[in-house]
Amino acid sequence: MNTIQLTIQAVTPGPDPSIVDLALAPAPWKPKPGQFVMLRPANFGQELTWGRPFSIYRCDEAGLRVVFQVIGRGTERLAALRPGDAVTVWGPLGRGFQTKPETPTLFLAGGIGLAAFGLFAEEPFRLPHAQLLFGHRLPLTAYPIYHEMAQRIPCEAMRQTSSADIEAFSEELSRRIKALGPEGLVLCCGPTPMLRAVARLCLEHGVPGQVSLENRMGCGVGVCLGCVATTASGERVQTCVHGPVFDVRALTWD
Amino acid sequence: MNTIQLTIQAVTPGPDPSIVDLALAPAPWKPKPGQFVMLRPANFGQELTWGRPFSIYRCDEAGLRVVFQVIGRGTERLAALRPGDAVTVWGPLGRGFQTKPETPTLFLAGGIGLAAFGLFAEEPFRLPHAQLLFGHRLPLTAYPIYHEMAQRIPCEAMRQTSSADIEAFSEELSRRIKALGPEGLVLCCGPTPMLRAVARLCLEHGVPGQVSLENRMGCGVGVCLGCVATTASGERVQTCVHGPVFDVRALTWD
Amino acid sequence: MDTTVHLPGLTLKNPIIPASGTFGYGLEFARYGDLRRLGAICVKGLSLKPREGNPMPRIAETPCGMLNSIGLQNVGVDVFLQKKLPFLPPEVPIIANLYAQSPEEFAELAGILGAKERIAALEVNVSCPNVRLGGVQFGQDPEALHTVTRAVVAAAQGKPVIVKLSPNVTDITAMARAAEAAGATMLSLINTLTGMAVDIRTRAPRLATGTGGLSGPAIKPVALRMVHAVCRAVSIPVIGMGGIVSAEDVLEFILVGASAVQVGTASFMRPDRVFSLVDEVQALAEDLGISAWEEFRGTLKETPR
Amino acid sequence: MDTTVHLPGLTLKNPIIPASGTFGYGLEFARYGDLRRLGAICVKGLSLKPREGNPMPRIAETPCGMLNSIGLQNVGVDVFLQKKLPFLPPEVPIIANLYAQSPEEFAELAGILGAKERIAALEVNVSCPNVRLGGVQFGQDPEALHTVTRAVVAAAQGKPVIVKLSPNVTDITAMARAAEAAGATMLSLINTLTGMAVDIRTRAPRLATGTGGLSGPAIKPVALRMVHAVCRAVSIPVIGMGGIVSAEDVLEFILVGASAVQVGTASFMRPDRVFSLVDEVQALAEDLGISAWEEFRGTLKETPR
Ligand SMILES: Cc1cc2nc3c(=O)[nH]c(=O)nc-3n(C[C@H](O)[C@H](O)[C@H](O)COP(=O)(O)OP(=O)(O)OC[C@H]3O[C@@H](n4cnc5c(N)ncnc54)[C@H](O)[C@@H]3O)c2cc1C
Ligand SMILES: Cc1cc2nc3c(=O)[nH]c(=O)nc-3n(C[C@H](O)[C@H](O)[C@H](O)COP(=O)(O)OP(=O)(O)OC[C@H]3O[C@@H](n4cnc5c(N)ncnc54)[C@H](O)[C@@H]3O)c2cc1C
Ligand SMILES: Cc1cc2nc3c(=O)[nH]c(=O)nc-3n(C[C@H](O)[C@H](O)[C@H](O)COP(=O)(O)O)c2cc1C
Ligand SMILES: Cc1cc2nc3c(=O)[nH]c(=O)nc-3n(C[C@H](O)[C@H](O)[C@H](O)COP(=O)(O)O)c2cc1C
Ligand code: FES
Ligand code: FES
Repeated sequence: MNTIQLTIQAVTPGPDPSIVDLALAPAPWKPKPGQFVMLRPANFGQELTWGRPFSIYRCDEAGLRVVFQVIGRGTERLAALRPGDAVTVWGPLGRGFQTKPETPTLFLAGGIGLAAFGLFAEEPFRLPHAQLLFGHRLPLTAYPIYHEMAQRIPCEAMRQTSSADIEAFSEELSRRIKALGPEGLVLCCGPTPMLRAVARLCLEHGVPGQVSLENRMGCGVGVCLGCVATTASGERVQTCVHGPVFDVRALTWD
Repeated sequence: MNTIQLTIQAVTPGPDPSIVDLALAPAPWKPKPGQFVMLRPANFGQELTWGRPFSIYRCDEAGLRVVFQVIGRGTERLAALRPGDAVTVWGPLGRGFQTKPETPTLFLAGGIGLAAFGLFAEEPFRLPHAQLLFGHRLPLTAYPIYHEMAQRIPCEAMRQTSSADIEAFSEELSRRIKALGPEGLVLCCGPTPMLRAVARLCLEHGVPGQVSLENRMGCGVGVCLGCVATTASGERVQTCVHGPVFDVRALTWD
Repeated sequence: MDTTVHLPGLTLKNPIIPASGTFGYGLEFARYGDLRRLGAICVKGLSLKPREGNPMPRIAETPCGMLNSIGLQNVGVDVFLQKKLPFLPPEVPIIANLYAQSPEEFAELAGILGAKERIAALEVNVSCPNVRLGGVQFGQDPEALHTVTRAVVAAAQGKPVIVKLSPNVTDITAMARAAEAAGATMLSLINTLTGMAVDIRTRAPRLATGTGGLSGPAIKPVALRMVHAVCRAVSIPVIGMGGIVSAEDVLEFILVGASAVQVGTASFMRPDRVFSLVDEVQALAEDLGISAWEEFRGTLKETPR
Repeated sequence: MDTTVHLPGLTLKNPIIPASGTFGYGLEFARYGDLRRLGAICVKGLSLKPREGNPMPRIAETPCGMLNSIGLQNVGVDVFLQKKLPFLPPEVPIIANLYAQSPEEFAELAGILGAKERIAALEVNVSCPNVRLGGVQFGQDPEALHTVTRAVVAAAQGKPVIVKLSPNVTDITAMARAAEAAGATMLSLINTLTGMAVDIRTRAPRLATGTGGLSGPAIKPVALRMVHAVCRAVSIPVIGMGGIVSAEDVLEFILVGASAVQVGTASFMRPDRVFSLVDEVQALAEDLGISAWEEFRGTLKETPR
């Protein structure tokens, strides 16, 4: 049903080999931007218990693509895959971003969180009034997908290598969100401190905002209760089914 | 020291893909026939606890070669290796066969046990008065090394697919061992029932014999005490260091 | 073969039951397989009132296993009965897993759930290590276990009562006998082993509660040993679990004496796992020439060969 | 950094000690590394008389671990003292691991070994699950443990006495306190968890004895939990073990409070593992900015962040 076996078509490490572009065979799905898949390659064996969640960067006749950063055991094994290898995939999972074509929309991407915006570069999800601001620590060339996306979405990038850069990026975020105003929409995917900062700015300036949480996940399907986020009303909800994208007003931020 | 890291040069499945020829980079060793190595490829991860023992089929400037049959989790992962992959190897381990050039020697190989005789096809271990009898269940073509060895050692093969075949093979073993007599030497490597039968025949007919035991092994270096064999005097000795080759008179056979 | 399992007051199409806490309220898996094909469904631990569970983080991956400290987050029995139970297919028996902090609360919960026709059996979780009160104490002391079991049995309106045992004890057979003596219809084991994981960089535990429950293939040897011992110590049926991920694993538990099995962490490895196991177990059993469970169950020899 | 570990009556160059039963008599590993580089060597369990151990098969591989039922096969204390001990390099402290079946036998063994200058400490194995008499009972009952510990301490000729605890108990801190009260100089834990593996085709256990001891990465979460709990329950030093295979693992045990560690099953994964760990642990500790163990040991925070 929704658990499928896909073979690897290509594993393409970027100029920085810690960023890997994984192309799998096509999946019979029509995912929305912000949705994700769980991947479990055969080489996890029994040693790695959980699949690993990744944003769907692309999903069409050419195949299913995810782009990931190698940070631990699971992503190391994913990076070691070769064409023809089998991966168990379930998805598309979670709720994606809620957008309207007429709304001026600001995509805020931090690091590999950029991949969550991939589908916005494709029909039918392209937004006429969208712009993307990308904060990154590795050189921009480390993210080939940035250049791919920049062909379809107006993109700007700011690199952070020092605390002064981080400061400057924060200020830029603040300036942009304020400028966008209550008629606009902010969508953010990146490291937790960035999500937090963006959420605060949205709330402060009354700008509608949605953030995609990257909580650690066990099952991806709402049952292990390992990925819960606390809502503004104090309830604990599963990020994998109620998110990963949440309205900034729906969550607590302390 | 004696634990080294070798890269895979080639993984060659035979006509029957369950028999795999594994070529590793050269090892700085001068092993003797009957000695073995423990292999631990990186893809065992932490899930498979032990390395796996294999007879040294060849060890020279061209590289270290082992030939194995896929029977379980470990050999499956070994068969999935690809050129360039890393394997941890320790060896050469155990005591090999004790031979003399002038002695008429009968090699008795059962199935993949054939690989234990590989080094006898090479200098300085070639024996002028040796013959090899190979009992096998898969078609002879499944064992490319048989044909390789047959170029340097007089070889004969008998296939067992029915109980009548097994009966015939037993009789042939009996006939040959008897014919060899007390001046000859029998060396045997194969499944346990075969070792047992050969040992009994050697003892019965007073023919010197040595068998290579394939006990399950944990460490390969004599410390886990998981591989012990019971000697004729009732002592329990580690097959990995006191064997794997034992004089048939040294063990109990009941 | 006929894969049916006959338990006292409970008949299963096959021995495969998703374990409590790893299958939600069942509905979550309707996308991943046909719920009607399962032997039964054991739902997430239910308490009288909704519980929000423990703080985050609550899960950590360990070699061939995982730790959890969910702390029995659940919607509470009322919401379960109104919003979950009615939507589960009538063809599959539902086992309610009960969590409470006193014998009285357990009895109240058992009364409510036992009265519902759709509930086929009650499983008493006396062994969850992730709650401060009750739980672990009941599961580690034969007398407390006896008291709780009696309370639940008395309140269960005749429904079969499965007592789920904790492995964190010196002698699990003593616990098993206590539950049997108190009238348990069946036993299930093992719940999770208490464990811990830490992060040397942050110098903090990986779970907010410090310790949590270990599950997955890592614990299978311990689970098999305990199921084997308990099956010899009592004469009521035993449902085995702990680290089952394959059809072989299922048959191992049946071989040592289990009548049925629960499959937990494997559902996190891939959500359709319990469904495919149903077929795989049948195929493997047939492959081994088994034509009825009773000719295989508990036939483990004393020693190899 | 200075990796030295100061224990009562025992100084280690570094915290890495190969665990008893996984490193033979030490000599077997001279081919695989420089024995003098180890913190200490803990030799295979010794008994007064040679023991032939249990029947075969005695080992079985399990997910991320293994079961063993060696049954304390050993050459006996006399052969050890004559044929093994003299050949171990004088630079490395030798810890003798003692196995006996009564307090009297333990005392006799402790007397013999304690009198030897080359023996730096005695480790009392009260927790081996693979022997019929003694062993497991001593390790599962605080009073019996107290008796054995006192007997060994009294006979040990002033040598440090390490009591090695079994994890197969409801409350390991009770055992730890009993050993401390009886005069143990240090504690070590954990020994193996009792487990089982079976073969559905032969319908037989995979070990001749049925059950055996589980070791390896699978048990690390349980070991960490117990070491953490014991370190808070007693004031004598604790040597941690159970599933250590990497430098990270070593630091995890030190973080929860262990003063040193033992490394067991990892030596089967590759025979040079303990030797490479010595360097890797130092490098990792320096990487984390640790300049002395005492500024890291036991500094685990209560909760994440
Ligand atoms: C909905 C969703 C979408 C995601 N999309 C992408 C994507 O498109 N590309 C991408 O590169 N990554 C993405 N991630 C993060 C990715 O899932 C993790 O990086 C990955 O699971 C780490 O696996 P690992 O085994 O390599 O690391 P582990 O060995 O499990 O962990 C290594 C380190 O990373 C931390 N860590 C582990 N998992 C996470 C996590 N989920 N979030 C933050 N830190 C974690 C651990 O605490 C540890 O310090 C996404 C996560 C979620 C929840
Ligand atoms: C000294 C020595 C030399 C060997 N040389 C060769 C060789 O050259 N080529 C070759 O193909 N094999 C050889 N073997 C056997 C080989 O080591 C095993 O087949 C291998 O370890 C099985 O690993 P596995 O993980 O695939 O099987 P597992 O999953 O561990 O086991 C699968 C099945 O095989 C059985 N089994 C496991 N290990 C052994 C064993 N050692 N002997 C017999 N049955 C076993 C198990 O009981 C189980 O039923 C040798 C063994 C020894 C001890
Ligand atoms: C995330 C999680 C939540 C669990 N919640 C419960 C629960 O609510 N009630 C219960 O009795 N057991 C609970 N368990 C224990 C499982 O039902 C099962 O006993 C244990 O996980 C061992 O089986 P496994 O190795 O197949 O997972 C939970 C286990 C996990 C992993
Ligand atoms: C094969 C084997 C033999 C063992 N023999 C002994 C022993 O003689 N005495 C003892 O105290 N512990 C013995 N142990 C237990 C180990 O010392 C150690 O406590 C346990 O294996 C856990 O550590 P690990 O996971 O690092 O192996 C043995 C363990 C194994 C695997
Ligand atoms: S990942 Fe399991 S509930 Fe969300
Ligand atoms: S394999 Fe460990 S002693 Fe022989």
